[in-house]
Amino acid sequence: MIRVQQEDFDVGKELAKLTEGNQAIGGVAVFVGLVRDMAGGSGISAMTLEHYPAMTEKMLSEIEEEAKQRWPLEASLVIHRYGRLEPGDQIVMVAAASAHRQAAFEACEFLMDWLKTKAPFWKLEETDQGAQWVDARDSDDAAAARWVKRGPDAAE
Amino acid sequence: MIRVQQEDFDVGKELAKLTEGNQAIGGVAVFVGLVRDMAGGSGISAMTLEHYPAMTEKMLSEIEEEAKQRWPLEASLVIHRYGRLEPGDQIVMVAAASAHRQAAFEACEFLMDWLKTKAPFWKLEETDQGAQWVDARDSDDAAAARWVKRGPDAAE
Amino acid sequence: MKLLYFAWLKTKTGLAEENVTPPAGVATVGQLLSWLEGRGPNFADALSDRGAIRVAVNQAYAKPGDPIGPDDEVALFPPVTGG
Amino acid sequence: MKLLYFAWLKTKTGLAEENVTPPAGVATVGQLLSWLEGRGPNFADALSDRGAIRVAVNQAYAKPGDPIGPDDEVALFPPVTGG
Repeated sequence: MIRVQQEDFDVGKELAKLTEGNQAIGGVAVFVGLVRDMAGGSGISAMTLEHYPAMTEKMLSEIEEEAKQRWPLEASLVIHRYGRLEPGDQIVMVAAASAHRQAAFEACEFLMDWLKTKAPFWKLEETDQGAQWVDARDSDDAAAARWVKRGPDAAE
Repeated sequence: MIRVQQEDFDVGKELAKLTEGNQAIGGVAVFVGLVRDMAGGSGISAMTLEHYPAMTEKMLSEIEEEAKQRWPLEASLVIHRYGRLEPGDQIVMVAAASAHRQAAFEACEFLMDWLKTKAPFWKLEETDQGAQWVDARDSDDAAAARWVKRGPDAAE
Repeated sequence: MKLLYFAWLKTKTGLAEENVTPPAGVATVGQLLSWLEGRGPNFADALSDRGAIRVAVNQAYAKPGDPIGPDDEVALFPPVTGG
Repeated sequence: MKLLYFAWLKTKTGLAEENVTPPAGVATVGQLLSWLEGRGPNFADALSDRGAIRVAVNQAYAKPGDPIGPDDEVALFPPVTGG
């Protein structure tokens, strides 16, 4: 399931809903992203997440669908916020539930890596030096590239 | 932090406590293990987790300490239950918080892999064919072996 | 054709969205970017680093050679930084 | 010396814990297991598959050659299956 919203979310409640009644689930891997106070050394007082609504939902759904095809998932969830957020606020939550933990962990990492490089969100940080758009990180590209399939079965 | 307890736990509250007030945290990777209904094909009505109390806390603390030395963690948590559990019940929760997601994910997987092969817990499953002790899985040994350091700096 | 601009492409062009009718001969994503670049200093500046610009046609990532038409929604934005 | 048995080692030996005084010459983990094996059919059965038995001395994993003494707490158990 995919949700793009301005409001905060409750990780515990979301997980309970996700796994409720499905006793084939042996484990859930979860990642929660938070606003840090010190990207690049200049104090961050807040950030604004801009996004491209029509494309965001479409891309997140595609990424989730890809994860479901690659791993035997019993349930999955991506929640991403937009709008103004302050240090310590939750930005994103990704969860993948499977019979075994390896599939859950891998799918969760995959979802985060692809979300980071494909979902159309942009961070505008309010710093000591004024507002500035955050640059994409090479390490995120490298992390996403781990999951690109080669050869005739390639998904892209 | 380490906790071994009979009672259930609230993942959302535990995470909120873990990250509260620490704005250097950019992400938290979490794994929650649940009792599945179908290990090995025979229906499980319940299981009992036995453990070796004095050694459990000691081993879990050592594993957490090892994770802190290997990754730049801002916070970590391991909660493991013992006693009688039913399908769908939570067994274990592991969380690792760091500035960046890669460290959080790796540390969380490490904690689970080592816990699975080093922490003195044993599962007694109540199945259609009576109670039986669960056998250790080779795949768990393989997963744990990924993290064994070679050479003079080896931790073991 | 509807154009959308996000993040610093919005800041630099001064536009969030606009409707344009490019001349005949502007048939691909790459040709569209070249035409936009010639529309004035703001656009020349915004589009100068072609490697830093991502394009989506109808909400799907597109390459320079991909075709575009009058009914398409074309979005220009920098590499994404969510999550 | 205090001995603890867990999981199927407890079931097979019929004991959760006991205090023992092994004879002189039982100075290592391996020697202790061999001595225990000779204490009767339950122990012989429980200890027959040596590769399936883990030993902890004073709550730390131990190898067959590790020393043991009268004040030690020695636990015998199968490979762990928590998590």
